[in-house]
Amino acid sequence: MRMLRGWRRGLLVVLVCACAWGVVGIVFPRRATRASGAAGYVTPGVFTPAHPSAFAAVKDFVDIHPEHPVQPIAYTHKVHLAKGLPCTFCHVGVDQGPEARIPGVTVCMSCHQSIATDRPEIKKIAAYQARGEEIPWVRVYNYSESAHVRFNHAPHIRAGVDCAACHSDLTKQTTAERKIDLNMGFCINCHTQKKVSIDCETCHY
Amino acid sequence: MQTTAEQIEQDLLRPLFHSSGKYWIAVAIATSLLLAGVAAFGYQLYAGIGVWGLNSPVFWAFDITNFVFWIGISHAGTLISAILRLTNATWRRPVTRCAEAITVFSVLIGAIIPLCHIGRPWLAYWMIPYPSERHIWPNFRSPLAWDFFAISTYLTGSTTFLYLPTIPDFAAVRDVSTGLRKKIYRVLALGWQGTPRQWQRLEVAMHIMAVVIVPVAVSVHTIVSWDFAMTLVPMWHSSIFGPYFVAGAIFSGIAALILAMALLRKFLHLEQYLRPIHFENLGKLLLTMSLLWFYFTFAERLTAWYGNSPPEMAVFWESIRKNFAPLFWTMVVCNFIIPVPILAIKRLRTITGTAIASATVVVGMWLERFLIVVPALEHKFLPYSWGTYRPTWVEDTLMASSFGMMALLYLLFSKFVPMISIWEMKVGLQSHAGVPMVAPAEGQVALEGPQ
Amino acid sequence: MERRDFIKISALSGVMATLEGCRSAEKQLIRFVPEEELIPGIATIKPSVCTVCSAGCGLLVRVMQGEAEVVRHGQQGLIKMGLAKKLEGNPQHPVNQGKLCARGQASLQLLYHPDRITHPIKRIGPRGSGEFQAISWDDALKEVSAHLGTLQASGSANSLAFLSRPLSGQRGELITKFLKTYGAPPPGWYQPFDEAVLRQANLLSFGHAALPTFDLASADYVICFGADFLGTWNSPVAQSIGYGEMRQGRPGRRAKLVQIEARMSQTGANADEWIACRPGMEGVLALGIAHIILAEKLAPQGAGSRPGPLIAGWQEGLPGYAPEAVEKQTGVSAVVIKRLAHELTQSGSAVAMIGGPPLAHTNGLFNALAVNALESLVDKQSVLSFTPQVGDAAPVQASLAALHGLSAQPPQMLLLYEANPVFSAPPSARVREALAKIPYIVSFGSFIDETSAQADLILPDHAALESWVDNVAESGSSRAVASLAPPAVLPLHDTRPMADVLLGLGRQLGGEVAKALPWATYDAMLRAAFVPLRTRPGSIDVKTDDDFWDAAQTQGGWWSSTSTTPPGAAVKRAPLSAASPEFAGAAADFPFYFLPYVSQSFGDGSLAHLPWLQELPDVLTSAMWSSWVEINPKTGDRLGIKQGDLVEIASQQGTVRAAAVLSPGIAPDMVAMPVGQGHENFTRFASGRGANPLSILAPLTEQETGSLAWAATRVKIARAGGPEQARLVLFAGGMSGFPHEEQPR
Amino acid sequence: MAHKWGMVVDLDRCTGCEACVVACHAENNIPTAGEDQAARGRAKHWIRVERYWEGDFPNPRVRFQPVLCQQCDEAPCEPVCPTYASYHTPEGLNSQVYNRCIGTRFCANACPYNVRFFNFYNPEWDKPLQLQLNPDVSVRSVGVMEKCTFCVQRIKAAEIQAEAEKRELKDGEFTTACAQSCASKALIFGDLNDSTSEVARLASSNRGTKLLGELGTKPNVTYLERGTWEDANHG
Repeated sequence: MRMLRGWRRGLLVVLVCACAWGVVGIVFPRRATRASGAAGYVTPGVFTPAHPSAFAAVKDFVDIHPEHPVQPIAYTHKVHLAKGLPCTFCHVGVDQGPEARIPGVTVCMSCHQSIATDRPEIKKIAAYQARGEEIPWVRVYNYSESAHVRFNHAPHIRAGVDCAACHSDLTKQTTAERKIDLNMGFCINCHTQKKVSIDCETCHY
Repeated sequence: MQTTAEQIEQDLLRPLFHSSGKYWIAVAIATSLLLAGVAAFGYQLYAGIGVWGLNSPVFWAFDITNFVFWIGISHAGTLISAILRLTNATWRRPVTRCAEAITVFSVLIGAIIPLCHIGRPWLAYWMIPYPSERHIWPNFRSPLAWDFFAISTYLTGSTTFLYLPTIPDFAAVRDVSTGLRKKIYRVLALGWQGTPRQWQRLEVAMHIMAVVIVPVAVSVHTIVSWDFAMTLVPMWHSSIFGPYFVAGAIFSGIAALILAMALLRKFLHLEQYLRPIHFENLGKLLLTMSLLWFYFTFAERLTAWYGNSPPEMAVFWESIRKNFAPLFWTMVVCNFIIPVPILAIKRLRTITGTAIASATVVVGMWLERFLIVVPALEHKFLPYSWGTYRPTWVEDTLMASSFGMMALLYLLFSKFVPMISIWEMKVGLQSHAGVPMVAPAEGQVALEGPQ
Repeated sequence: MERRDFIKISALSGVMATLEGCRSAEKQLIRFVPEEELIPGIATIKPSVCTVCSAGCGLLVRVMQGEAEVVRHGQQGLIKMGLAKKLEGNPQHPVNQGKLCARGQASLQLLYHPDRITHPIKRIGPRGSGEFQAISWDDALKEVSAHLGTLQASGSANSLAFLSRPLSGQRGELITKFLKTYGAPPPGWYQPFDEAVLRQANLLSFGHAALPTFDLASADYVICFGADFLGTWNSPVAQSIGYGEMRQGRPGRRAKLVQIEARMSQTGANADEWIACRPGMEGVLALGIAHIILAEKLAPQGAGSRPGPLIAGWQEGLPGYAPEAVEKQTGVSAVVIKRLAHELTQSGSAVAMIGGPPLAHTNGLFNALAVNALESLVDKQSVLSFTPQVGDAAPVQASLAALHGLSAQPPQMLLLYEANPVFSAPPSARVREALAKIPYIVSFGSFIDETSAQADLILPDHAALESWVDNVAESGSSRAVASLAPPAVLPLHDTRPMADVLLGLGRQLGGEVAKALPWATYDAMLRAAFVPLRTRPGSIDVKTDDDFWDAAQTQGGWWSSTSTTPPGAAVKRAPLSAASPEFAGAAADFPFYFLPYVSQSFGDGSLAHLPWLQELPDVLTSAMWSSWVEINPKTGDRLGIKQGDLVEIASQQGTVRAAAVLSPGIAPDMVAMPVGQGHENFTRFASGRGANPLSILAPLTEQETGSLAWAATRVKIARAGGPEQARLVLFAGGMSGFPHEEQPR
Repeated sequence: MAHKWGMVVDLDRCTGCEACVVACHAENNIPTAGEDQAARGRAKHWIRVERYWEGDFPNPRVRFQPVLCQQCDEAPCEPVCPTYASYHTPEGLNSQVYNRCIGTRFCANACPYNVRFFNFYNPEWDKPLQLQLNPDVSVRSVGVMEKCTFCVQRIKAAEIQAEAEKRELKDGEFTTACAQSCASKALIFGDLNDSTSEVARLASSNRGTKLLGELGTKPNVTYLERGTWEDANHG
């Protein structure tokens, strides 16, 4: 058995060497450089290679998103909606095309030039505008890049789908919260109920 | 040669309790190979499968070659063992266990390779049919889905087939060991006491498994061949592929078995158990398969050549006369020219002789799979889109790693399970000694487990 | 180690926290308030004008909102802005009618090229070292205007030179005016493969010093001498549209295309009949055909009366061009010559055209006049015509003389715009040496190339899509065309349009210059030039100048509604008799004709830095990212050269090395190389890739026009290495296949 | 009536200019592989112009043949996919659902036309080249198969537009990027079910053939053979 210990040490050495070989292979891959070596834009999405870290990849893989992202401005949907503003006042384009505009300082200040100018949050917006900066809103709803979803708002709105069906009731929220998990089951469920196409290529292309 | 039940037990249990230095060297080498493969796979996962040599249009190469190769190797064990059991060939007794182990491990490797080769291995679970909110199922029309079911069935079946006759031996180990080891083997032995009722159940179960596993094994490799034959690719789209692959699989399987037996005999000192007669008999089987393989290859090539369809001929000449000719003719030499004389001439059909023949057959059969996969993909219909393939170090490493994994599993298996079925040897001993062989199932002869 | 790999390892070793940190750092880039209001996800289509070749096709730019990383007020940040996503042809534009070629579509990458010069830079290292440092626009402009002022004050205003590629439209006008009022000599226009010979021939034959326009849609028979009119020559999109029609656009009536050349071009590959003719003898062949037509009176009386007499012996029926004699000189059999003469005259409407290599011989003008004479003999329906012009200015013409001027008398100061003579001029022009003698060079280049690397100061121009663009079509349309477009997108970088910079400099200089160039910005100048077109019958019918100006911008220009070309000026000239082409290098020492040809992907080489074009497989060889030399397989066999081998091509002027491509479409006594690769210094995608065939050209010129005879060099070739040294990347057939893929059916 | 999208490739009109190739790259976010990867056979061209030489000097002939996904009705790539990533849409498109693709590459092997391309790496663009990316089209990620979609994003956009305007989508309202750029009109795209469409008329031309038609894949792309001057004018 004493012999064994020696051999086990040998085994350890071999294992270390093997790992080192693996690491060397990764550090100095025998793959020649791509078209360029300079800073490249790598598409976000998919598993590890595209993510900044393995952790981020796993989060994406298991579909974890922050439910209530912290926004730079404590905007309140509740108050604005209560005052009777329609969604499209700020979210321009949502009934015309795929995307909804996230309003910037210009939109905010078009009213708040004169309304509630003394509120601290409004002052913050004014300060952004003064610096020539846009409000760095944090995205609440989005699809993982690897889902390859080409969602288009306009047909949904034309079909009379209520905004709240996907974005939950914003009259009860300040900054938007991701209350509804927009996964494929959610979409399929509604599409099936409304008897619209559930062909893959309706959304994925 | 005085072989007694005690002697058998002592000889066959020895490897479980004593390990030589050589054993640990072997384990170390196998482990490092396996780990190198794991590292290479990790690298592939991070960088993308582009670190392999695959390209357009050669989308499969080493990966699928190795997959078919290992699935082919797996046909040694279970199939041979089952047939020999069913035909009650008594010489099979020392052979079955190591053959069945080869099956289980090579199917395992064969099942892992496709998981590594797909572009997004983390989504491999989509092959499993499970109800989900997405309302989508695997595509049951795809040969790959058939593969998934066939191989998982085969893996389960052959594991069971290996496990069942091992139960009495687990009990044997349980009874002679102490401490943790005893606890483990107690679990593995499933409460085996050697009662007539248990023997009867075991025999019935074995018989059922032996009957069931033969069609499963045949279907598995037929389905593997359908991965190719179901496409329109020239030289793939052939109805001969099913039997051709099954024959090839048994061929390479027997070769692998002979090699494994030769190594076991040498390193575990089982000269008394694995005797020349076993090699001689398996050698005859190998000879038959070599001739059969030649017949299939000849028939396949002849029909392609005689049919003279241009897309097929492009592939045909590529493998016979152009870039792949060296590999093709090496394959013919390895699978036919070398093994046939060795195995046909009785004087050469020794343990060394059959081992050499088997080694060339293993190499030759690997080449055969490579030559099925790559030249056809390189030369599909439109010549403008033809391509070439060279493997990279990642593929080399992964391939070496699959051999490392096989070796490691086998080495570890030999440490935990007697490589030759103790109880079957004892049965053999009794029948050899002239004691009328009475089936234990009838509960009249107590084949006692070691006390 | 690449950044990518670094990330991989870091992730592997579990340094996730750091990386999460890095990522949020990127997120923390400030965002600027958008400078334009766009609805996200909805495309707007804006007109523009293609500037990558002289055809001047009309573009439609698909603009969508996106987020770009920009620098504003010295700070880096993100901004939402309209981004050009795709270039399409403008369906209303008379030249390209909604279609666009590969090079035009790829020019989108000029806007987003990662190696664009993003702000003014000043040289700090030695010339050509490529070492520059950033400088502010104010400082840079101060420096330039100081230089200009000093030069003018010291009385050597004539020592300012401007070198540019030929610019049609107001940009050229602006430069010319600037120089004239400053007191400098007129701008030097330079680009390789100039069309001086053909313009001169057309002036003599037809009275128009311009490239011809072809109404191929009405042609029944096209005999083409060397012109790659479907690929790179003249107005390829317009000609391809006509070609499609003449092939299958008229049920029951399909035209025949006969291509005469020694190396099969893309056009030749489409021909119904491809005839190899000895290089430089195309004119003789044309006259051989004309001889039959005249002798057998196949053409109507009086045909060819104008261009014909420019050829000696025309009145006598071209006695020296009997088919048998022509066969000896051209290598084309007399039987074929006779048949062509009959086919040409029996077809409804035929056309003969010439372009490219036949003009690039010492006897280029003779070849052109000969083909023009044949053309006027067979072209009953005016397939060949000339595009009416908006103004009366002759097309801006590039010439080698511009470069000779630089080296003969180096100016004190040189302004450079979109010309890269260090790369594209033959070695005899000694451009590099000439530039070294110029004390101060300012470039308006967007990229560092071989020539702008010699500059002392670079004032980067906007990309075309960020600028006001205009163009006057020289050919390609039966109507007069003046294209115009406002910027399609806002500028991405801290660049300024050359035209505005020049106008600004003029203002600072004051005096005559400021008086001649009173406009604050280039669009004002454009407006002044465009508005007078309102009264002419054309595509815009409005009452006021403002409306006209708006309509021109939305339409992408103005085009006339009439298609009458004024008759050309009569230019007298003594008849020309046949001259044999001269070649540099004796046939014994240099056994092969050498043909550098305009590349399908890179044009004259100025587009070699676009990755889409680098990865575009050449249609005949399927080569990508490579330089190659085409050799006949028989020649290859004889010299032991195999597909993909490295071959050394030596002329009297020097040697280049390139991979061999064995091609059945080339005469055994000729080798050909595409132009475009071989850049020493031209962004990450083109630098150090392949070889430049222009660098071994002999200094022979066409005898009458002085234009470079770029097809008049002879070379010898030898195998210099195996495929591993040559690195030929083919899209077709992988590495093992011979180029003769034969189709299985 | 349901649409059935198809294409006609007129080999007599095709000049081999490859405008379609660049148009496709620009429209469909096809990454540039770079020299090294291209040399390894990983350049992606959803449409390519194949060139076949016939004969030798002095009488060589060239045959250009644009090859793109043939959108087969009996597509060999479809049944072999174990996850339904490659499947047939109700409109007869041979669709590739990127997010469902696990990357077995079986479809690419089964495709007789070699028009399927695999993402061996995650695509990369040197900044700011990524600003050109078409937001209407997915950027495919590593391990995913991709191929010509008949510009499905344009089909979808046109369908949504027609639906918004409450009318039928008609042939000719839109076309694919390749057909749009094709100067000689060698590529014609349209609705084969609309008997008045140009594509339907041309598809039934007597010059029409199917690429590798003998394989029974029933492509929705029809090739029109080259004509000859002699046949057209003297036959």
